[in-house]
Amino acid sequence: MPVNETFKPTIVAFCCNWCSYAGADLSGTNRLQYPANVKIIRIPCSCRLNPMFILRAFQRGADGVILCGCHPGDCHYTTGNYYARRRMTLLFSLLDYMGIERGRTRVEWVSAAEGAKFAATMNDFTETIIKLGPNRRLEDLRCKTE
Amino acid sequence: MKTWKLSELDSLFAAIAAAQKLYIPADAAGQPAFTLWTPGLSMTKALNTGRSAKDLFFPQVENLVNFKVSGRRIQVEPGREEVEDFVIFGVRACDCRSFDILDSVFLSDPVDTFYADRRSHATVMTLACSEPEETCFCTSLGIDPQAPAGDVSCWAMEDTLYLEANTEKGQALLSSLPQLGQGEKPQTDASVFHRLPLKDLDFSVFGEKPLMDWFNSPVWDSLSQSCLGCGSCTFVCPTCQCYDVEDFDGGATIRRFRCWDSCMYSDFTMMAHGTNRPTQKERFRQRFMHKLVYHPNNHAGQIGCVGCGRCLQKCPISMNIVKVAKALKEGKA
Amino acid sequence: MSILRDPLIPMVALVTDIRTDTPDVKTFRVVGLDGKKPMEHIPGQCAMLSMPGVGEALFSITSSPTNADYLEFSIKKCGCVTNWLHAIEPGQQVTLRGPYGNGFPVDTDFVGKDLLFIAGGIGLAPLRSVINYVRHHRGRYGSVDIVYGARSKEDLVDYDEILQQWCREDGVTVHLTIDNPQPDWDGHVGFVPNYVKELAFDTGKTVVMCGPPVMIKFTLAGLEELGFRRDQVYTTFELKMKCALGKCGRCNIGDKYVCKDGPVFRLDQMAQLPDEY
Amino acid sequence: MQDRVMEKAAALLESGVCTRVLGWKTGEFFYDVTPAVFTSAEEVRTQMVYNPFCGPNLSKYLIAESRKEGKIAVFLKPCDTFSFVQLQKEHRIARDKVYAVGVQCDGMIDMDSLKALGLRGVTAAREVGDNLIVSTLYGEKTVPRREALSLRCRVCKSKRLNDCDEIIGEQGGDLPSDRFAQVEALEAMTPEERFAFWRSELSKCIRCNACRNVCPACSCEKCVFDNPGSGVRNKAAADSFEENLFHIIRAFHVAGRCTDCGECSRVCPQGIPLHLLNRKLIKDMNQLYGPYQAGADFDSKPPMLAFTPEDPEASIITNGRDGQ
Amino acid sequence: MQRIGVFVCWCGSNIAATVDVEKVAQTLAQEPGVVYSTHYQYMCSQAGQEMIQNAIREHRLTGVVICSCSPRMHEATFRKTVEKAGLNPYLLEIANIREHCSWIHKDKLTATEKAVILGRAAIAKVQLNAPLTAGQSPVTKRALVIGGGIAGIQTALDIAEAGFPVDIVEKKPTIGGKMAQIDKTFPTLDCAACILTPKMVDASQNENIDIISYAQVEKVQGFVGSFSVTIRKKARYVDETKCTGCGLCTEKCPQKKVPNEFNLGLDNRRAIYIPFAQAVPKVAAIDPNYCTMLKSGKCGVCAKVCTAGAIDYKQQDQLITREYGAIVVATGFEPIRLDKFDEFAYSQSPDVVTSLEFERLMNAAGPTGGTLLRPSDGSHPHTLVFVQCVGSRCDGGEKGKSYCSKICCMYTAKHAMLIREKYPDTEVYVFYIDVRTPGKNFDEFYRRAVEEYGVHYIKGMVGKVTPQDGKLKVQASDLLGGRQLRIDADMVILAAAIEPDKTARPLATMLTASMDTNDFFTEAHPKLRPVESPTAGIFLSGACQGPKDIPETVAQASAAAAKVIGLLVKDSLTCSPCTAKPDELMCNGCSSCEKVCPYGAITYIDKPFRGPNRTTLIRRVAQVNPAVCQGCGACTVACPSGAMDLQGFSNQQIMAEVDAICR
Repeated sequence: MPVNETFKPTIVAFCCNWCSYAGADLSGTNRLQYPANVKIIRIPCSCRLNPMFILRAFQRGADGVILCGCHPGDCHYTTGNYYARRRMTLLFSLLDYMGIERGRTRVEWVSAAEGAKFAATMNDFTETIIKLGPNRRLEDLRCKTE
Repeated sequence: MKTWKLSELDSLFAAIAAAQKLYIPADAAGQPAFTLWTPGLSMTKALNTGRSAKDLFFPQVENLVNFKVSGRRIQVEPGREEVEDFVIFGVRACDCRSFDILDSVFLSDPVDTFYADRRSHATVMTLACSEPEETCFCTSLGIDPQAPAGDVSCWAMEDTLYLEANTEKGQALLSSLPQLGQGEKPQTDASVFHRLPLKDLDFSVFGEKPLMDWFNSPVWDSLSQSCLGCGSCTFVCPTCQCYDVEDFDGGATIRRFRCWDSCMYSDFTMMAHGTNRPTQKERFRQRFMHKLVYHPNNHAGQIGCVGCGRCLQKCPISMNIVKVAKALKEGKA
Repeated sequence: MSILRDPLIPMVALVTDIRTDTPDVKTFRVVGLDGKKPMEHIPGQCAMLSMPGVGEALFSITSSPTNADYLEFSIKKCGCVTNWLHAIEPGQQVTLRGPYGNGFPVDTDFVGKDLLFIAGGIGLAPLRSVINYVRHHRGRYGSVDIVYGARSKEDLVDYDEILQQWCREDGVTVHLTIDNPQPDWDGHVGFVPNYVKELAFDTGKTVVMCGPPVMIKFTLAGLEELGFRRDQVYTTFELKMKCALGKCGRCNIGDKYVCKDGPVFRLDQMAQLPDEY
Repeated sequence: MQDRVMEKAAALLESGVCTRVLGWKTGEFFYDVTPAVFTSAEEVRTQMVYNPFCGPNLSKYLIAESRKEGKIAVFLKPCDTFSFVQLQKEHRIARDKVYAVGVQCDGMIDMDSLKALGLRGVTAAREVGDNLIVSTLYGEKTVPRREALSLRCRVCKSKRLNDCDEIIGEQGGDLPSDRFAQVEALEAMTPEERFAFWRSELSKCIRCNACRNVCPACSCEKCVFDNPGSGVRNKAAADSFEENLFHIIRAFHVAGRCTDCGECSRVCPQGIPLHLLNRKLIKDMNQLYGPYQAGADFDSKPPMLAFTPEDPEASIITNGRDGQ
Repeated sequence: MQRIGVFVCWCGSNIAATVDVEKVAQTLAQEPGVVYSTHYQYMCSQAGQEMIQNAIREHRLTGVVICSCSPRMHEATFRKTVEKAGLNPYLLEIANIREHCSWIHKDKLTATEKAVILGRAAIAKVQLNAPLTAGQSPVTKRALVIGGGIAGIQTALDIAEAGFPVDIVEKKPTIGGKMAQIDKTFPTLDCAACILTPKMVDASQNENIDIISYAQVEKVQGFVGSFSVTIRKKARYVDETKCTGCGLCTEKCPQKKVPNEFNLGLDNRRAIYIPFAQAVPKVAAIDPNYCTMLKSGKCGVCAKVCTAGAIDYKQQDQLITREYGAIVVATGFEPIRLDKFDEFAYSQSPDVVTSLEFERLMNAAGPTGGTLLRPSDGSHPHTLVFVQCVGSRCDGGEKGKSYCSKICCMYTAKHAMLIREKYPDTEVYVFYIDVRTPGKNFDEFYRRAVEEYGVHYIKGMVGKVTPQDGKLKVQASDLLGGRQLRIDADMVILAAAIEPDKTARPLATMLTASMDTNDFFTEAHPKLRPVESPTAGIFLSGACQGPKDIPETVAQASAAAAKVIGLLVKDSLTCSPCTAKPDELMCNGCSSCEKVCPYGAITYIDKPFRGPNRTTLIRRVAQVNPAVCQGCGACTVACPSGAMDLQGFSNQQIMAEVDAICR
């Protein structure tokens, strides 16, 4: 798919409250830039992310969805991100199986200290999504703004 | 009678499709369905489609109207799809009869303009049956599968398709096809229809007793006991016409659409304070009472079934109108 | 705009006033965008109110057809749409379509009859339209008795109108009752069915009844004890409805569609129908 | 087998071991059997049937039936017993109210398979050796029994009868099965091909909910798709997105709980191979988190409710597996 | 309909420089439900807060959205602000337009657009916020310590010193644990008993401490602040209140052939016994497996000799139920069984011993009176071989444990040193994989063993030990020397891996405290909350959490005590109201949620529900204890029916945010 110069993807980043949201705060504190396309939704833990939320985002017009949580072993709730990891792995695999582009979803572990990683991750993810182009395979035409 | 070579059916389709959209029963992902004809698409070998022909007049989902809301203001905007003239080819006699039943609901006052629109734009070309399935029982409902109604009736016999217009619309269609030939249709052979296992079903009994007698029949408990409460019978049924109206808030626009609904579903009559049909028995009974008793009561004895046999083939637990009708008649399941 | 013409497609209307009747009942005054009454109706008929995105629901029109200025709906908070309605403020637009249903036979069967209205709780809402219609055309009907009960004084819908207007009108007798005694109540205490029996009405009256199913059931038994026949009793009832046009199948009971063939039924007709309401 | 099942059903009722028997009832034809509850030996003798068309998995009925008074006997095929155990694991069946009779099985015959062989107007069928002699309105045909088998039976994973009070026939074991072959074939396609495949399949869906309502794993008191509060409720797919959504969420909700009984695909009136979604997840879970068979035992923890710190990262999917 | 107020903060120029705050306020004013929208320099200032409070009162706001810095910064501040104005603090949402917007974007147009979207998402969420009330749960001011080893004793002493009553439950007849069996301690080589027994006495004499010995936890109910624990106090057939601990009975008992567990079976004790001289409580106990009286009703010698009349053959197990605010797990460790290590001939020769057995053989109070003698023939051993890592650091973990048992290197150095000091005529070999000596003065200690005491440390594995002709033929490889060694040893001492006590697993189940795959208790956070279990109110002390030496154990024990004291000083606990909540009408009772809950906050009850046609259905439904739930949300996704939702982060709220962002 040709890279569309004017394509401004919508990217939803679900961030766990304890590590990744704080990591995102830190990248703000350090004035590390990443595209404004990325909008963060705070959830208590990566294990709060229901696959339905990801599908919902695609339905409503998101072009990419990323989940950020504490590194394995560092979960504030000890085990949440382990469950999240299994759930996301299977969901992504199922989406891939159904022919949805692999790059549209991602999981990244970002600690509260990794402001730079957060920004870098968002930059990279946005780039990937721009390369993939608009989400067509999981869109809902009724949600398109005319 | 007009004729066309069966081996050149494709060019007949092309000729029809040149002027308007044409739907034919074709295999889509292994499932026979009325499909928009495009060059190369050929007829299914199956007797009939999995979903009935009602879809073309009463689609599963249909947008009604759109709204835009800003603050406390509401703006109503058109949301219905424009309908163009179209032709359905290959409708069997049973499905064709179902249009009469649907008409009696949708075209009665107040007219459902969405349905009416599609009906008026459609030309129905039926196709006579010669190789029924064992589940066919349209003959029990007074339908002659070898003499289907519709705007144009067709017979595929030997190597020829015979076409006969029954209505002005049909006439207009046939006269728009100057390529058609002329010929005499040979006698049809009805012998296989006399061998159908369900040919002797008796639906006349349902008019002979008061509604409440049927309603209170002891058979409902055991008939309904294994019903899954799914909607497969409803949705493949050519005469089921219940629908739901819902809103979808897509952000900028709120779309009000209607979609098929099933009286078999537990939430069909669910209200804030409960439902008047709390168990599957009541919901099951409603569906069959409606087809066998309520609808005929309101429509000059016309049974709400056309004997297409789809529910016999599709029900996950093999419960169907034939079993129900027989059990009701005998008073035991 | 012909593409917008279908009975399923509503018009936009404006809520101009909201009155709090009881802790869970509010009465909404609705006019068209031109400020005029949006439609004419027969007492007992209903209309579909909706908020796009929230849902659509059928409500009986509680104002009388004789009101030339607006429609009124008394609505109890019990579900999605009603919760939304209870949260709005005047000035809100809603959508409206209707009127639907048969309505009461105010210009035929009721004419010249002594009328007995029996209502419980929010059941007064559909009757209010008839009562005010009858009051407006007072000469065409005989005596009017109104038995109305609710859980408590606070739950009596339209209490002000009842006190200020109905109770003061000649030829109209109002019998109010509440379920349990309370300090500021010196009227009758007890359930409607018992009260009806106590009042021992003359059996020549035509009865119009609306209320919760238990009330209907026991009142009917009481009336039959008094010697009333079922064909003297009318009621109106409510089921889940979607289209209100007799097509979507939801309110189908026996061979009737409540939205189209009802919501008003004479009880002898109802006896022919399955008990699925 | 037919006789032994019927005798057993009658005997269980007569001896008072149970008050009800869940089995199958005869229909109009030989093949349209309906699950039914029998309360007397007399009913069993006159109405009950057990034949190679008794495909429906009766386990799910036990959720409701085991809440009723008295004990119910049920006839379960090996694949059904996996659902039976899984439902118990989820506390959905009161085991003490059930008398489970396992019935060994040689594979069930399916009308869809017969029709796929080009048979039309089928009025009767009888098993003769390895063949099936089928009578139709258009004459008699002989087909190999193997080809008439239901698709799921051709890749039968186990003949083990789990947690039965009694067994008719021999106890069996797990079978080598190439049930993942189709999944692998799909995996080998390009994403575009897979997308096209699932679009053409799922666009057939009429949202009749037969797959959901028959599924023993879909035993929710209220499905999220029926619950206005869930935010995803919908009745019909108004957009291709919703066609995908329903099946993705359903596959996900039964992940780790699906025993691969194949009922979803059996009942789909539109012939959608729904089991391929569930099987994909089963295959993934087996590969990523170790072998697991839902309903095979009472103790193992479903993979979606467990973890190990060493689990692979989701990036093995997003970065592509096997260098794809 | 909601009446929402939007407050956009400039944060001086932090936000206002890159975000057009006025435009944000104006745009958000158009959102459904917004009745008031404004902006101000510093919302968190006194004046800013008053502005919010006034607006809440004036405009009867039912929800507040503040577009400002990260909620991690000022959410708590603003919650208090709105609460003071009479609004429930949970009807507030913060849109992070500083850290997530103004600070990372340079272009004002872009940043403003994004700020509007973030504001919209917060508005969409607050539309669905419900007022939440933080619950309070009372705290029972009493602690339970499970395990009476050095960890349990230290924890109990510290808690008791702070003035709170504390019970120690010990499964053995005496407290003291493993440390009581140890001879000397590294790296100081002071006598273990000399430092332990005073603490045992302190514990027994502290009026805040109740030692329940010879007892086990039977049942645990409740949650943090109010546990109810049932303890089974096993019958010891001796009345604790009467026994003086004179020990006469233990001398007179005719049943002399009972393996003495205190000495690890290296000698025998009587059927009535006091485990060791300094036992606390110093009360005899009758071993019902060996007592002739209890087995056949014939004997009764002890009763006859007991002047205090303490013997009671009819004594029964006793169940004690007590309430506690906190529970400390101090169940310690035990060496692994060595039956899978046949190559070391442990079961074949009595001269192959474990290190703990060796402690007893070296101990003055041990079976040999402190003289090192070979168990087989009582002779003096000359050549001793120590084998390290027996069952520790095993690959795959099938035969032994994958982890390092941590203490073996040091105690082996200690043993080697002690032998060489006492018996300079011996040769001592230590076979090791690595020598690990992190710890204060540890490496110095080890080096002394090598350098001063001449212990032969050989990097390599012992392949086989074969008893032959009264000797133990040790075949080993010397990895550094690159040769095979054969040593004729008199004794072989195996540094057996340590593992959690066998009682830990069932206890963890009772406590719903999580464990790792090795059955060590999991800590709430590996770095930041090392002495707490993820299950609120459960604390970890000592080796039950992982292998530890004595100083580490004591440090953790005191840390656990400090945590307990911190909990017990509170009269009640405030629970976060953002907890999971099941919709019982939809719950299937399938237990999926329970399985993923790290806190054991979910239980099930059978509850009657109204079925169709006036029937009643009993259904199993989940219950969440809000005092225990920490609000992670794992259960909400595990729940297939969607019955479980998280207050404050509900499905609908998150989806509303998604919708607003993607709009």
